Amino acid sequence: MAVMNMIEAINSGLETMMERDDNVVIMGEDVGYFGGVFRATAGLQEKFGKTRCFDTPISECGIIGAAVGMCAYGLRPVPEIQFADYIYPGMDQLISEAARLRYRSAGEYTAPMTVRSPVGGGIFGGQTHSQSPEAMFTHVSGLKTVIPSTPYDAKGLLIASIEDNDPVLFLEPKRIYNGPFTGYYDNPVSPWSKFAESEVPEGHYTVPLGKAKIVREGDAVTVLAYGTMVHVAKAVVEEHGIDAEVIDLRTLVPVDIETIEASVRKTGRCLIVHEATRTSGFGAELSALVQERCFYHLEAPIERVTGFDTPYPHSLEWAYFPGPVRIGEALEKIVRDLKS
Amino acid sequence: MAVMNMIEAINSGLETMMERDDNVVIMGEDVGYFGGVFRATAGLQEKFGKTRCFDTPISECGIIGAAVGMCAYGLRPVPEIQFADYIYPGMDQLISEAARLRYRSAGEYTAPMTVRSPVGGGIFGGQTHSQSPEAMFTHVSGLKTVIPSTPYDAKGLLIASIEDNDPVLFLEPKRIYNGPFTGYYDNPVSPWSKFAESEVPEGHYTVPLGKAKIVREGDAVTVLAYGTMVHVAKAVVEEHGIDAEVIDLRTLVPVDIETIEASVRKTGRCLIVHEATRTSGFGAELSALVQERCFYHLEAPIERVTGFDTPYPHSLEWAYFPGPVRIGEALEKIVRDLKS
Amino acid sequence: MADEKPKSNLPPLSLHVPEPNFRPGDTVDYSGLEIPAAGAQARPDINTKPKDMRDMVDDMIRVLDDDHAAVGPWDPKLDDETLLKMLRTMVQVRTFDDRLHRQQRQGKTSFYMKCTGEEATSVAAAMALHADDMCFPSYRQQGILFVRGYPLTEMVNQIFSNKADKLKGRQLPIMYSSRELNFFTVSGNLTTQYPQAVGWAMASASKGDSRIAAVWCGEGSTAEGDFHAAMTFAAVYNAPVIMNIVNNQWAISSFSGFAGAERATFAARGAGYGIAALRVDGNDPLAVYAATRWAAERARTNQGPTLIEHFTYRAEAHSTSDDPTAYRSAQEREEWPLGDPINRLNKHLIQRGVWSDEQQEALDAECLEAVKEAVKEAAKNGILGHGLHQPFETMFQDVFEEMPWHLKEQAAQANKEREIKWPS
Amino acid sequence: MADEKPKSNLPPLSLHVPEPNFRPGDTVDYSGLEIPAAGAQARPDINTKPKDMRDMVDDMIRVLDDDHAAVGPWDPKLDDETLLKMLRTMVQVRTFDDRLHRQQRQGKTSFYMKCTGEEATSVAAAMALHADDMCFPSYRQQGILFVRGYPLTEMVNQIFSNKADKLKGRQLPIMYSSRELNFFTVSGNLTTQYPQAVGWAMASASKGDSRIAAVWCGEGSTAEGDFHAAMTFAAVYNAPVIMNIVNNQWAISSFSGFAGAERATFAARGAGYGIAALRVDGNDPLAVYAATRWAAERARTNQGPTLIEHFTYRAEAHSTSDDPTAYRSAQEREEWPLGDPINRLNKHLIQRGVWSDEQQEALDAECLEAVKEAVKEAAKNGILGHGLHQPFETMFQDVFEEMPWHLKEQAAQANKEREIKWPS
Ligand SMILES: Cc1ncc(C[n+]2csc(CCOP(=O)(O)OP(=O)(O)O)c2C)c(N)n1
Ligand SMILES: Cc1ncc(C[n+]2csc(CCOP(=O)(O)OP(=O)(O)O)c2C)c(N)n1
Ligand SMILES: [Mg+2]
Ligand SMILES: [Mg+2]
Repeated sequence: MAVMNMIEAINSGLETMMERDDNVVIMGEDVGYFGGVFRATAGLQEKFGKTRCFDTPISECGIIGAAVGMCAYGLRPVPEIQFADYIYPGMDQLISEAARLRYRSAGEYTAPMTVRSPVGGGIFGGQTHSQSPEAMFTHVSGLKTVIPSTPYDAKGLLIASIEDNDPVLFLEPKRIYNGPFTGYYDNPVSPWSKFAESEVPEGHYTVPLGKAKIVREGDAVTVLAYGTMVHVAKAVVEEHGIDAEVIDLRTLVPVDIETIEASVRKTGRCLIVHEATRTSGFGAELSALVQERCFYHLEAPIERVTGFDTPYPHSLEWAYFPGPVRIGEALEKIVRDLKS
Repeated sequence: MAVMNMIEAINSGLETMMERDDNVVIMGEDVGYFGGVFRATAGLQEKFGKTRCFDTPISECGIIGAAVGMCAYGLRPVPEIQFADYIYPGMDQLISEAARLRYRSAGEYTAPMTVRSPVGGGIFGGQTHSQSPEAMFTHVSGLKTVIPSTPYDAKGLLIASIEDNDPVLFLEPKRIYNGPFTGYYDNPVSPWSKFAESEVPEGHYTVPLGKAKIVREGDAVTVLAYGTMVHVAKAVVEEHGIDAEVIDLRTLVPVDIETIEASVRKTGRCLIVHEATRTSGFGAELSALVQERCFYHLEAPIERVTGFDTPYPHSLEWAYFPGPVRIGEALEKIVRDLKS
Repeated sequence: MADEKPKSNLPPLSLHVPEPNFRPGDTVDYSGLEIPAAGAQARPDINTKPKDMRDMVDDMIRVLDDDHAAVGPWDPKLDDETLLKMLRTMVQVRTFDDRLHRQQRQGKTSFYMKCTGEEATSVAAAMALHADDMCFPSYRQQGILFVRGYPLTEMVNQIFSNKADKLKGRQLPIMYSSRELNFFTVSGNLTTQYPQAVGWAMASASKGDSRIAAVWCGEGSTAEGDFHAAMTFAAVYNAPVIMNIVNNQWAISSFSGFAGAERATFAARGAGYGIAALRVDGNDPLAVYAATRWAAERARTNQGPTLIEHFTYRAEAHSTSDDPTAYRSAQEREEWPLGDPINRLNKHLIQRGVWSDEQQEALDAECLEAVKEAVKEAAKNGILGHGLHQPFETMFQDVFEEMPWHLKEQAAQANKEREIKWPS
Repeated sequence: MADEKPKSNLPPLSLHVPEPNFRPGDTVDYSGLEIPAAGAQARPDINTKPKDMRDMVDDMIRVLDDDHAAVGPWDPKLDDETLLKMLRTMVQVRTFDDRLHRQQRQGKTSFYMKCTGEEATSVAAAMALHADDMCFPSYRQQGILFVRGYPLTEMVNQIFSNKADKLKGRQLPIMYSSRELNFFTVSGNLTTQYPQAVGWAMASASKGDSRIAAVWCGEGSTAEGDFHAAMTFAAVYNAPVIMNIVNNQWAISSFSGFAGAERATFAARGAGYGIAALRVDGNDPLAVYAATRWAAERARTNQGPTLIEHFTYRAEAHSTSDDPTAYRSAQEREEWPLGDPINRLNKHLIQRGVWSDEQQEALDAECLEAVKEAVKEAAKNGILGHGLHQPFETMFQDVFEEMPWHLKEQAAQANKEREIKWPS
């Protein structure tokens, strides 16, 4: 065991896999000598050499496209897209190619790649360093989407993603790289080292894809969240003294429907929280699923607390962010709401 | 009035706007001399000249990117993407640029473009000529998404889209270009000329964006659909003799929430039908909205009938398509379902 | 400002929109087309720096002269056996195309695409590669499969999308895949295979392997961003890859001018990245072979990528969905000054004294028989839309390696629907 | 197969991964860098065909010689007044950059980006354009705004994202926009402006206008597909556009080799499309001016696009988020053989006898005063994160021209939250 923040955990996950499997290669803008703009790949080029961890041209299309070809050869590439906001030029290669390879070739060719990319706001990154585009990818058949919320999970899920034989989009909430941000942006952030989830095994372990984690048990309402919002939701729940069950989804596709269903059947209420824009966000899918499967157990409308349907504004980012006030209001409404 | 199929109506809409406004220009792969692979732009180059309607290089990025620049100049481009399946290489220009221009420049620059593209399956087009990617675009703030279901609406909505000062994605269900397909693929398709909706005014008129149409009034259940599925849903409703209210959304963003809410409050039941893959499809957003706003009026779970979460398979396309059996089953279930 | 002239004093600009030389009904005149004599092109040493061979992008490598002799430094000096195999393979391809096109017209499948007139660009190219070199084709390189011996019946099964189709009826006809033959799964999205081929080549190089990659796209497809990504990556990492541009003059209804042909050859793109680039008479199978061989040797000796423009002509429609008489002059094909690759090789072999008209006739008949036989065999496994398709469950397989819960639920739904439609 | 060698007999391939010449601590030696003498480049007539000037892509246009004199056919022969304006503008830019960078360090905003050492590539270029020519900048062409007289205070308001920011605090600092000054809104997504500029130029041409477009991107950004789209569209439609590549050697931590510089110049890309291309000493303001002028004349006379590579050096960090000492040698800047554009113009003016060290000192002081004043003024309108931001409603404006119901509801929610957080 070692104490790691999320970046260190990711770095350790990459290192572990590069050591175990010669076919694991890392590529992306500034990931080589420099070790990545968030330092996630620091030291890997030095340790494994330039053909295992290298910089690329600034072409997201080329990065994912080349990775598809590497998969066809037999490698297991882990490309980095510097910010999720910049994944769009690589979208066709990800959607039409990586995600479709196994299907269209009836299993002859596969794309066991893990595309890593930082998501989310709260760092005054403006509209092009703050986006959470995960919902789009959850609509793509053949693609898995994973978002960790702790160092322990980050490493375990990353290893599971790299070992997975299908393409995985691994989105890292950059706001919690250093510590579990709880939404109170005026307060100093406590580093991960102060939390148990920073205890990370040195070597190989996995956190399975498709399995959610109950972060906090409770009976009053089920809160579904992932990434940064797990911490914010948990903090608000505690602040409001509500006996909520907080579930960290960890994998969006395939989502852990069993855990969700069991919880909502128990609580009869459900709040969904995400940072992404509201309309057609992943919260919509969660809401639809819960409603379809737990309709007769629901005692109040399922609520969504989300980012607004605007670009992420630079100066008003805390007005945009679905923080404690927005979540708190919704929570109170749900638990107060009595079925008429 | 003239009798037009959907392609003719779209062609007429384009012609009308090109006549009224010199700034309207059409560009895309094969749209010039040839008039488009579906003939939607036939005759326009001959009539308006090569600088008003012209072929482009095969670069969806370039097409939408150049259109953004033309908007900055003051034109009102109507680019065509040959199939919606091929929009992904142009996604960054559409999402990060066209949709964000007004916001990021605080109104200094705008993108009054209408991106036309055929969507949907049912023509044995295989997985790359059949997709319905609309949901992704509904997640993008700053973009409107429109899908007509009749010749009359197609022309009226297209003119409204071109006149709109924001970017509009105008998706044309290619399966109903010639006639209103009802899902019974073994039956011959009746041409549009046999239906009243093929009566299309020659000149200028609009069907407003953001307004749904009640295609069939009813009290038993609200059916939300758009594009091809409007016709399929209506046929199934009639076949099953269910007193359903069928709503053609016409615009997905901004969606006509008033019409939806009023209907579901009346019927207490809701079925959502779309051809796109299920997970995170636009049906999820509709389900969430209806649930949030009509929870206390719902007498049965909202159901979604959709394409499956797989690529559109070539030979099994009718097993994939959300046809009469799938819709019929769901309809029967909803109207039978009694609140426990 | 140094000089701020009022706008009105300046001459008006005008937009140039390319227009092909000939439209339906026009008389075709190819005299403007520069076609150098066969044998006239120097063959640079394979160690030549791209910059030092820049002028080759405006030339055209040709081996077969007007008398059907193989001439000049690019003559690959192939033995009779190889040449006969080349001829036979090209005839197989053309026969197959004709016959399968007809099947589509008869309603046995939804779609077909021929490569008529362009057979050399895949057949001769593939023959110049090793069997274990990896090919990333577009939809018009069926020739590679013929070179590598893919069974005809399998091809027809795919085209009929039937229950024996190895791709489980999922793909549009002709979108083949064969891992066994190092033939990458064909995509409907243009040019995506370009950076993929470069990635494969990078992987091969980084593993110290000796296999190289080859990739094909049409001249129209070079406009996609993927092309640029591939060129950039190939240049940066010196990837062992041969990038073929099949310039068949047309992209559906758009002539090559809409991909930039009015200003530069497609081979010139390569020079822009410092990549070795050749321009070849694509209807001259020996030239195609020789150029591919040159590029392959270069790649195999760690000298990196080569771009090859094959100058050819799309003799028939884009696909079964298209009617070219609506946008181009029928004469274009008839008068195409570079002839037909099969004819030219036939004439060369006859001139060489190892082939005759009778033998050609026999070969044609034999190839037709083989295709007919394959069609008959495949039809036993079903034709599109007539029941003998893959089981419904297959629709949900291979989305992921393991089927997640939501696909299992959906598969159950699909089976239920089948039961309702066709109660067993 | 003609020859199917067993794999094992072939030599192993290897992957080339570029590596810059110098890393932190390394001694820098620029002797390998080819720098031609000033004045040695011929100036082709503006009617020259791109193919006939292909060799210019490997040359470098330089006007100011080692003695600070303007020499050769590219000397734009500018008058003193223009040169003094050029100097003053570049000093304004540098002073502004230094001062605003410091504001970021003091916590007054989130982010800043300098263009130190590259001032000529925007200032001299913009001066060679007409004021109504449309500019599509990347994030490092603040110089254009200075040339066109954008008020400093407005710039600082934008950087502070305050309540007077014309962009309503929505954009990251330095992502300016000014429709009035024909300066396109800066995007965070690299190279998207490239095809946009071409589209604008196409529109201008199709309207018979006389205005042309100019666009800038970094050398690293040329790898994006948008670059290729722009080049292709510009070539196809002969668009009146000047496409500038600011080759400042670095893209964050990646040297230009990762964009392909090991094999070809960036100007060479242009030749690949048959587009006129020039390569310019980007630290020589007169060369930048002259090249831009040449390209502008070409564009304005319907002779289409020109690509200009500005060979320069990013003297400082990529942005305030970056520390270049982690990946490159500090000596690189110190020894940059093409000097500094401000110094060089200063020396030229002194040599010319119209300028002195004292005047320079006065100018420096004056510029600093002006920036300080602007910062002070702007700070009155607020600094980032300290309350004086735009009203919450502005967050929901301009998503669409008219606010749809869902944004109205969300705006109400935002206002409610504000009331809860800060009860009025
Ligand atoms: C990304 C994408 N855009 C558009 C299309 C539609 N399309 C299919 S083939 C084709 C023309 C391709 O022409 P070319 O590259 O010259 O190849 P050829 O058909 O001549 O072999 C087009 C536009 C597509 N398949 N993919
Ligand atoms: C599409 C996209 N990918 C990645 C980035 C992240 N990024 C910002 S600046 C930069 C480097 C650009 O280098 P260059 O083009 O040389 O311009 P310079 O900064 O040197 O002026 C990168 C990779 C981005 N902004 N957009
Ligand atoms: Mg072609
Ligand atoms: Mg740079």
